[in-house]
Amino acid sequence: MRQPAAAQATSAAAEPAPLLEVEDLRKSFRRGGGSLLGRRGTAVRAVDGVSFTIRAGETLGIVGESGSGKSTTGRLLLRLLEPDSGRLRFDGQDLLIESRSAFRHRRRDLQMIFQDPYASLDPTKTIGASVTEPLRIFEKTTRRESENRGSELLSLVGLRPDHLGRYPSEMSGGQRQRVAIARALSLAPRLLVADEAVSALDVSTQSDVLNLMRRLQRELDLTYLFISHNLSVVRHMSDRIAVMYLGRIVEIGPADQVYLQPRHPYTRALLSAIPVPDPLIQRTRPRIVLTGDVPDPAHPPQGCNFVTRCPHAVPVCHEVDPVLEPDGGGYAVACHLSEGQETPDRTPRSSAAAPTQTGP
Amino acid sequence: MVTIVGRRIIAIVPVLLIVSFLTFSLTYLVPGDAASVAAGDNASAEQIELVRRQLGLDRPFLVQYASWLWHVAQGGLGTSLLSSRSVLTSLVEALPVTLSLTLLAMLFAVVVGLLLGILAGLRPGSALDRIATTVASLGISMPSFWLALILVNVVALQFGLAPVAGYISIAEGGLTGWFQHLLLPAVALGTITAAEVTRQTRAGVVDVGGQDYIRTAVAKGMPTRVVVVKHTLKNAAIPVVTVLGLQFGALVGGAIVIERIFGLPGLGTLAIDSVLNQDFPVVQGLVLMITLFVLLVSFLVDTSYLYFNPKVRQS
Amino acid sequence: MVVDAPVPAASPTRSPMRVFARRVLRSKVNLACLVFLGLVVVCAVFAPVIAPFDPNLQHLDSRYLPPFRWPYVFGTDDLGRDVLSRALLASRVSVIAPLISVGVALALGVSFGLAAGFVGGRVDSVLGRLADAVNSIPALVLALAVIAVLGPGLVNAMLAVGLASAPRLFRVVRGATLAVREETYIEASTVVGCSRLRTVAVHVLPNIRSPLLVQTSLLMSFALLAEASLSFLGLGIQPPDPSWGAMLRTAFEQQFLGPWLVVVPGLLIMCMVLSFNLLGDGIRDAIGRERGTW
Amino acid sequence: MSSEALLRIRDLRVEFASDDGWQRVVDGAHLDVQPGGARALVGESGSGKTVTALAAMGLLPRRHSRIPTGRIELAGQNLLDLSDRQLRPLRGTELAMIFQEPMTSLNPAYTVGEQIAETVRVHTGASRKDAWRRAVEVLGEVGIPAAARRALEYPHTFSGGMRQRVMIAMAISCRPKLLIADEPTTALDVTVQASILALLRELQETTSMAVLLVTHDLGVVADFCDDVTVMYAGQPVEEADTVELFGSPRHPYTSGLLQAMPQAAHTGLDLSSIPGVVPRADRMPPGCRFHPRCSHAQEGLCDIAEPDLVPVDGAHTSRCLRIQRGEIDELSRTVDDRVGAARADLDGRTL
Repeated sequence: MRQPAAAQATSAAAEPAPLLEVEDLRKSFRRGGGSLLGRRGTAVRAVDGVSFTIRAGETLGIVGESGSGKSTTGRLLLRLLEPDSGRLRFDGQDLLIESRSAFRHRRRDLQMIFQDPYASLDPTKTIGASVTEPLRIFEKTTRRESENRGSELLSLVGLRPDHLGRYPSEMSGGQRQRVAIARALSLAPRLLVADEAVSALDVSTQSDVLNLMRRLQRELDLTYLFISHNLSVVRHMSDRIAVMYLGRIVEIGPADQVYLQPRHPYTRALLSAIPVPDPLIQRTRPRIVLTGDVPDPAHPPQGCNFVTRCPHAVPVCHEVDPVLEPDGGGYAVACHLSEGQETPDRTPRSSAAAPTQTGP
Repeated sequence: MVTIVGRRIIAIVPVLLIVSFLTFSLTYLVPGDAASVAAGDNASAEQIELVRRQLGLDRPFLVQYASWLWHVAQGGLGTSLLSSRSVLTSLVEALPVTLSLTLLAMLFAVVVGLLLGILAGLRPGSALDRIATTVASLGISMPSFWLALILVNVVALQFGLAPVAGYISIAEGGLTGWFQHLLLPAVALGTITAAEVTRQTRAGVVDVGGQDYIRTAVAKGMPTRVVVVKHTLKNAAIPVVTVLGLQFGALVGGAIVIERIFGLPGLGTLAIDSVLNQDFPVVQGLVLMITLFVLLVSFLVDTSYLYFNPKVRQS
Repeated sequence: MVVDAPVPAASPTRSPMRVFARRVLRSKVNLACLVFLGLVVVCAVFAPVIAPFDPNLQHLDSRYLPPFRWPYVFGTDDLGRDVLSRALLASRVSVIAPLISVGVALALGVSFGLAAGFVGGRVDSVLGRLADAVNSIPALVLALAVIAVLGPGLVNAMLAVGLASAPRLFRVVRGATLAVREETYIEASTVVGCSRLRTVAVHVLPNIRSPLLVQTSLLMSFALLAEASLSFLGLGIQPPDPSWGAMLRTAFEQQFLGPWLVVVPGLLIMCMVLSFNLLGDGIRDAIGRERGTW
Repeated sequence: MSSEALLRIRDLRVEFASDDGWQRVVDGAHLDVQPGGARALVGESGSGKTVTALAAMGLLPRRHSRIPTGRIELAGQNLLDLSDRQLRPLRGTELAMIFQEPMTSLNPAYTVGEQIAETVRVHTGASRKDAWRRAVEVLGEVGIPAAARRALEYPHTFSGGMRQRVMIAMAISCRPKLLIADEPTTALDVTVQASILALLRELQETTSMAVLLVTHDLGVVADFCDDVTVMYAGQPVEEADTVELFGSPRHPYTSGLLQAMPQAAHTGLDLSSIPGVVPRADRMPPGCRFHPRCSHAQEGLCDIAEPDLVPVDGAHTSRCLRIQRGEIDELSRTVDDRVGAARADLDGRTL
């Protein structure tokens, strides 16, 4: 479990090379199913040219609503789905040239935690069997060894060794999610993809699991890709945030910048839509209510994907698809208006970046 | 909508092809030799060889299949090895008997099953529900030919309320004569299906009753009648119709035994005779014809989904 | 305010299978069915010991005896054979025949069903069409066709019935596999490095065992009915060996002289079929409640 | 006075049948909804909030549930005294309800227009034509574009947000005085949630309809509601005006919930959490039901005595003995209150 940490320590000394590089990743699904007669459904572009990098030890958050392609992106990274095109480089090595079966050894480095802790554990297996299954597959551990390692893993995530013999149905949602984390950590992975890892939990339990994940990241030098629809949670966990809409990243950058000075109108709408749990603030803040629903991804609009719901849309938005433009400082936004006049993104940074100075 | 129906019809074709292929291949699994059976018991080797060539049995397998299929498609099912009659003629003669029997049984099953099932499903756990469920459990476990024997014994032999056996077509005996002769067989045959329909209807009604949209209907103040008749039954019908489609095959199978008991000259009687005598052209013809009817019924069932389920209609 | 229920101590670990078994056994109906089926198996094993007479021995001086004439408890048939002894021996057929059919159906249905459900795509559509085709031939008709080729006999008949009921099992297994495949724990098993084969064997199969059990029980009843029908038609078991279906054939042929002969074998068939059916329902209910727990 | 309340629930108990006998899932629910007001019923899963709402509509499954005691008064009339036949005309006209799952709450076999028109016909006796016209009209009111055309379509062609709008249209078609909304936005995306809440707010203003909003999301409460009732383990534990409750929570559970929410800028810090889980209905701890998870619990007091819901500060009520005795002064609401203020300041400028 400690071995990869050492490897990372050396690379962290120099300017860290990205642990994971994703380049122009694409995936479409066919909808309306083909039949023997060869009919083809319409193509739905679930992930439509996504690029980003994750540095070792950092957390990249991906936020988006349903249909944004955030979960598909996570699955593509682990090759639970095969990408149509694009490049995936992990620690400098191309992941996509490997055959699917050869990719199996990558599972040691790349692990995942799923949304629903009620569904991600096999109900017919004991907690111990679930947690140590990776060890038995990759290290052919003996039963006794597995048991010891299982206890270690459980205590690592704050559970007791006597939970080993329990079944998932006997545990609470929070406990199950801890088990899922323990299983993901059993092979000492370097990158952990957390797909809506706390969405199914109650608020009081959710914070527990988030705290655990942060502690483990510090202790084990983990790198996270943290996927969620909940911007507050993503913000809490992430160093950088990517905002996805209809299969694309529309804005990506340091968490503070995306959260406090969003430039894309969608990000702003998203931020505005999250109610702040304080009536005095919530009721006085101006809000942007978007009209309409997310368009059908099988028939995305002409021009900018967001044009149908964008309150600021100008003629060019209906014509030209904006590209994600990096500003050189690790920040990028895909909007024609991002440098324009009508969006007040030039608020003085000083006051925004120092919120704690304005006391009551 | 037309395209959906069209697509369903087209989907039948590969299934029919597979069935025809299976049926045709059957004869090749025979330990004996079709040619020697056809030539008769005392035929010499030359005679058998002659028959073989006449029947085209010396050609490659696929060629034989293709030519057989070509004939079948034109209605040429060959001639019976035993009676030398046209297979098609025998089948067409026997078909009305079996169809009358199965359709009457189906009617009986639908009427009884729907009634019991709806009554039981609307009040799960009530006395009526428990009675209906018990009756259905018994009905589903009762061998139809045993029920037939009992009916013959009691209704026909003891009380003389119905003819013991035989068949009279509508042309011969009018509607009453036809109905009298088919009543007992149809009840015996339809009981299992009636029980199955009861269970399925009950389950469907109970299941739909627990759906969110029924709660919505109650929440917006709909009277019970509207909730039941309008919101529940149409949705509960889908699994029931499915069961009816599946049950048709079972009815045809059951008819074989029932026909034997009541001496009805239908497909079943024909089937048993030809099986015992290894009369393959007839067996093949039977399998094909029965399968065709089963597929036809399941096509009708599929089509009825279009009425019950708008999702299917618009996809 | 007082809490009515006392706070129980933390319950000991219960495996889902044990919980499930307890649920099934909690119902008196299920228990009764299991007891009856157990009894039939005991009779089948010890038939020669229990039977008061040689089942094939003809007492030509005491033919057509109605029930309850000592020493022939259930009476005698047209050849003066003891009905009780024949019924006891016939229970062997009632145990073995469904096992043959269901064995065949399980072997075909489970393997193809798992393959179709888990692999999907072309494999699924080809197997699906094949199942559709076999399924559109009524089971008894298919059995007749196979018997036409292989000749009458119990084993042939039951192989045919097994073949004919395989599509039903195939559909159930395929459907259950499709449902389980969508579960996150299957995806999770891939993530932790399970090969496809391991995933199917370790994670899919145990999770479809409940619907499989239900179908197996229901198929047993179907196979028993089919055996009875075929033997009744003279295409299954061959005389003089008894099966309950074959005994009904005798009853049918002698319905004027010995109308009571129809009672015993028919009741036995019905009870056994009923047991399998009720057991299947009982298991299904137990699963239902298993899902509903919180 | 509370006698003016449109909906008054007093000491409501609800029990569900289980393998081990009757289990009390709601134990003394208590709340008021003022005419035209918006009351939130907040709690985590298992708190009994949805059951309380269903009881108010008379929608509890009859065979598996019972109400041993309690009153549910609508404009002074106890709904629990009414037969189903008497209750029916009130549903849809006096009180209406929308549900969490818009995907399954509409009948798949009928067009949405038909389902709304049916409601109008049954309650007003309107002709088919008039009822249809009204259906199209309310569909327009709830912001469904091309309402006349969409009324002819089946539910499966609508997205989740649009279906919830249809549900709202159906609920308001006969102008009810009270709308019970059970987690109406939980299954929806945040941007869609925002637009649904905006719609509800607008309808409330134009029709002066009262709303009982059942939710687990304190953000939604802050956004939408005038008053809040917090439920825990089948009991209301705190009740207050929204601003008051968020400003100075008077029950450790409420303050725990508030603190557990990830907040704007304290990214570097651990979130506070409430240890343990909600107890099951058949394993309620003695004393205060929250004491095993409470950081303020006092041995010898909270694990023995059962607190009542009593006023602690004007109309602000709390079910906490230590608060009632004045032993705890301030419960913090967030890690750093200034963060929120800063955020408001910021929002004012950027958005």
